[in-house]
Amino acid sequence: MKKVYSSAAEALGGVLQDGMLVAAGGFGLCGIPENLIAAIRDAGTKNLTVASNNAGVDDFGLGVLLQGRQVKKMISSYVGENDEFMRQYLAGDLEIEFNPQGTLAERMRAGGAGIAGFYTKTGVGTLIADGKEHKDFNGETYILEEGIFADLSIVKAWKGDEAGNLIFRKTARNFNPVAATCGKVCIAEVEELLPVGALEPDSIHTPGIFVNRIIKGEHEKRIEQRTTRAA
Amino acid sequence: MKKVYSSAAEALGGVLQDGMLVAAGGFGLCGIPENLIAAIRDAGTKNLTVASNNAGVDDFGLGVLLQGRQVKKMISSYVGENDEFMRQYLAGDLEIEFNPQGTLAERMRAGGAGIAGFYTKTGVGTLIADGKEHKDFNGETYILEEGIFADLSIVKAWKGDEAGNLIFRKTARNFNPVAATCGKVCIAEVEELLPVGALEPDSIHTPGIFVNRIIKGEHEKRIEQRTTRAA
Amino acid sequence: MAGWDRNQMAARAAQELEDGTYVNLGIGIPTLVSNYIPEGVDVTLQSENGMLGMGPFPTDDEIDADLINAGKQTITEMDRTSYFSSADSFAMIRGGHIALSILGAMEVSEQGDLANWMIPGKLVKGMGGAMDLVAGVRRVVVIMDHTNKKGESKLLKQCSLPLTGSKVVDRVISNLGVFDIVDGGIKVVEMADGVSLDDVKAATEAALVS
Amino acid sequence: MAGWDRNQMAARAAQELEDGTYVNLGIGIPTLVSNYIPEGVDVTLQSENGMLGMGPFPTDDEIDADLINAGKQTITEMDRTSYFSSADSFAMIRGGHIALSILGAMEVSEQGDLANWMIPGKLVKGMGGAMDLVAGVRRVVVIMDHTNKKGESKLLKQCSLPLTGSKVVDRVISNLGVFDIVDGGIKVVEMADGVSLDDVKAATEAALVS
Repeated sequence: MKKVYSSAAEALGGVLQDGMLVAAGGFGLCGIPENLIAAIRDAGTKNLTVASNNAGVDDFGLGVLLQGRQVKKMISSYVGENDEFMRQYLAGDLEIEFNPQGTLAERMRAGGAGIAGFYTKTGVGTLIADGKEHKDFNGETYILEEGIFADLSIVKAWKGDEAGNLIFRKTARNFNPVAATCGKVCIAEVEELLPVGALEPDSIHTPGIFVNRIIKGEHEKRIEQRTTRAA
Repeated sequence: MKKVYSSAAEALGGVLQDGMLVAAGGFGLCGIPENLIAAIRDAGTKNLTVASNNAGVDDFGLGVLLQGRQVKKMISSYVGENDEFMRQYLAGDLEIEFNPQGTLAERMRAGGAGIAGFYTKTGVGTLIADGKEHKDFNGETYILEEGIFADLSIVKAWKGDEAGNLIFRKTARNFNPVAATCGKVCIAEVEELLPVGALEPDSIHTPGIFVNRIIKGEHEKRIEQRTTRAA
Repeated sequence: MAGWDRNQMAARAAQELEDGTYVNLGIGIPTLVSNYIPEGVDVTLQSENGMLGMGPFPTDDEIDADLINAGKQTITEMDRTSYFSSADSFAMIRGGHIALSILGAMEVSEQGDLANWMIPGKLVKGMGGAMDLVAGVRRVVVIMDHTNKKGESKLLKQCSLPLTGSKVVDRVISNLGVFDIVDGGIKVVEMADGVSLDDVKAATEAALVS
Repeated sequence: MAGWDRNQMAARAAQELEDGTYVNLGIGIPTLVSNYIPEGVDVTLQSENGMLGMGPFPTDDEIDADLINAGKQTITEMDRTSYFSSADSFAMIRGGHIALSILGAMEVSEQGDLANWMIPGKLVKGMGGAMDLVAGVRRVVVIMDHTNKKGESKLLKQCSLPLTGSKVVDRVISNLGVFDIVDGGIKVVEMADGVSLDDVKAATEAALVS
């Protein structure tokens, strides 16, 4: 069974459906699946719910799906960098479910790990806890958060092999490993696609079992906040 | 603040207490903290509760703590290779809490991750579920398992640096990374203790934040089931 | 009545393997299944102690104390191999990412209940990863003798032993044939060479449905 | 009344850093704290997007799109640096492995409640990692101006804004001084140069206790 596809569009073939729940890796514009996002834009899939820490910027990242009004709902921790997002949100055209960043990451991990729910102290006593089950353990109160079980995961890695094993680079790892685990189908785009055996088995971050399809992408890797010190 | 200690005995100084809960890495005799176990034997600490997938063999691994009757209770998934264990267990001198292997691993991870409890399908409809909270999610029944919060973690890694960063080797990784996270104090023994900067930042399995003390150990690495094929 | 021996059961179980999937094989007869993987079928074996892509046993020269399977036997790695922690391993198992688990049993009920870890009054060694595997893996196939040493059926209306999992078994491969757990009981999928339906009926307490 | 400017607040906050600990610095003034780490104090900075051992901003030559902090600014790595996933990062945070979080606030109550993510009726951008940090990190220190632009106290009996965390703040460092959340109210630990107790009283709605 071959996992390697020739393009993002081909890799998404037969997978995209209106109304589906997509989990996406990336933090800000760092480590985002640029090619797969562009291909979903081109495919015009509608009414998506997207679980992703952020929503990109107006013309890059998940922002391009917002431009095409393909997104019905975002599950995110921070969406501050996107004017189009705010327009649609204020107009009532876009729903947002805010999750604390760690809760969002853990919900994705839980979904991938067959954990239906978990108790966390994060958000106790805040709006986030409204309507959620509260439970005390050793005298401290926790709230129940549920796993995210996505229809599709889209992730970006640095190196991948033809068996779907992935290695991420620096902080471009972020949500990618957990997003990869929580989708019924996971598609990965990589900067370098290598033959099986090219990756060190102890250094693989995402074992190939989680990755159904893989493509070599071309990555702009746009920087959101170029900040420097004097040389 | 220096994390490097000169011996297992020194690293355990001021940490050991009768009755404490110890989480230990290792699977069978693979990847066990041999030096730290021997030092706990020598220290004679009593009434220990030990969370470890297995209980070693009679004269190696955690078995040496059983020989000294230092263990009050084991939290394990499989204890089949240890006659002394069975004698003490049948005599009522040793308590055993069986945990499914994945539940045990996840309980350690949960303890280290500030997750008080999680819902799993593992064990539903079995003795393991007795007395545990049951809850339905999407029409399926799950049981609540709680995090393990240990007083002390003892783990064994392949390479470590002076900042406590650890890299494990092959299947000697096993329970070590999760055991490392769930102790108030974590002590690691390594085959190679290297200066800070010697480990590849993308390849570190256990970041130094989890490791309070580290020693270079000497490892017998006994093999439990030497199984070969013809050359 | 001839029936299959352990190698024939393993060979039949190997027909369950689908190309491109990830599989966990239990200790004992299930381990033999890897000797019979059909031509053209590429499966990746998971070892729940933290490895995907389990290779064959090592030669004497290749033995590595840091490389064992869930039965604690020395093994080897492959090109595709990856290693991970026990937590990540069971995340994989619990999360339904393993397509097939083949494991042994003491008893299976017509509801698909499985008992294979504990006999009350006897020494209990523990369930290891079996409860996680049967609860999490998408398809569970049991390989076992159809009857115990006393000749009593191991395919029962209800398990008498403490369960490893409730309603978890999809298929049983015994020395007498291949049996699916379906609504209302056990369906005969296939009979071993020389085994008659009467042989199966005589050896099966569970309800047989057609 | 003189009081501290933002750099002086950051410098004072840097005195909170203990040698050998792991620390998370929020966006804004807290980021400045790293400019004032005392001699002989070695702290490791965590960035919640998946990094321990955050180095300074890069030179133009060093910029790497794959290496950013939680404020999405380009940064550098150090000798000790390790990278990990967001799940592992917040496991670290939630599990109490970070000794100290220093972050900004809109309001703090005398019970230690913190509000810093949402103003009803205004655009809400999200809480990012703040709720996880205040719930999980062992000690939470807030740096903020003592009063808002209208001159109203930000150290309140009750927060008026939606909370980021309930009973989570240990200490507040404002332009007027250093204040601990204790039983019954706010305790003055230290006053900024030129600030009198009357200045503090006038600027503080929360109960002051001695």
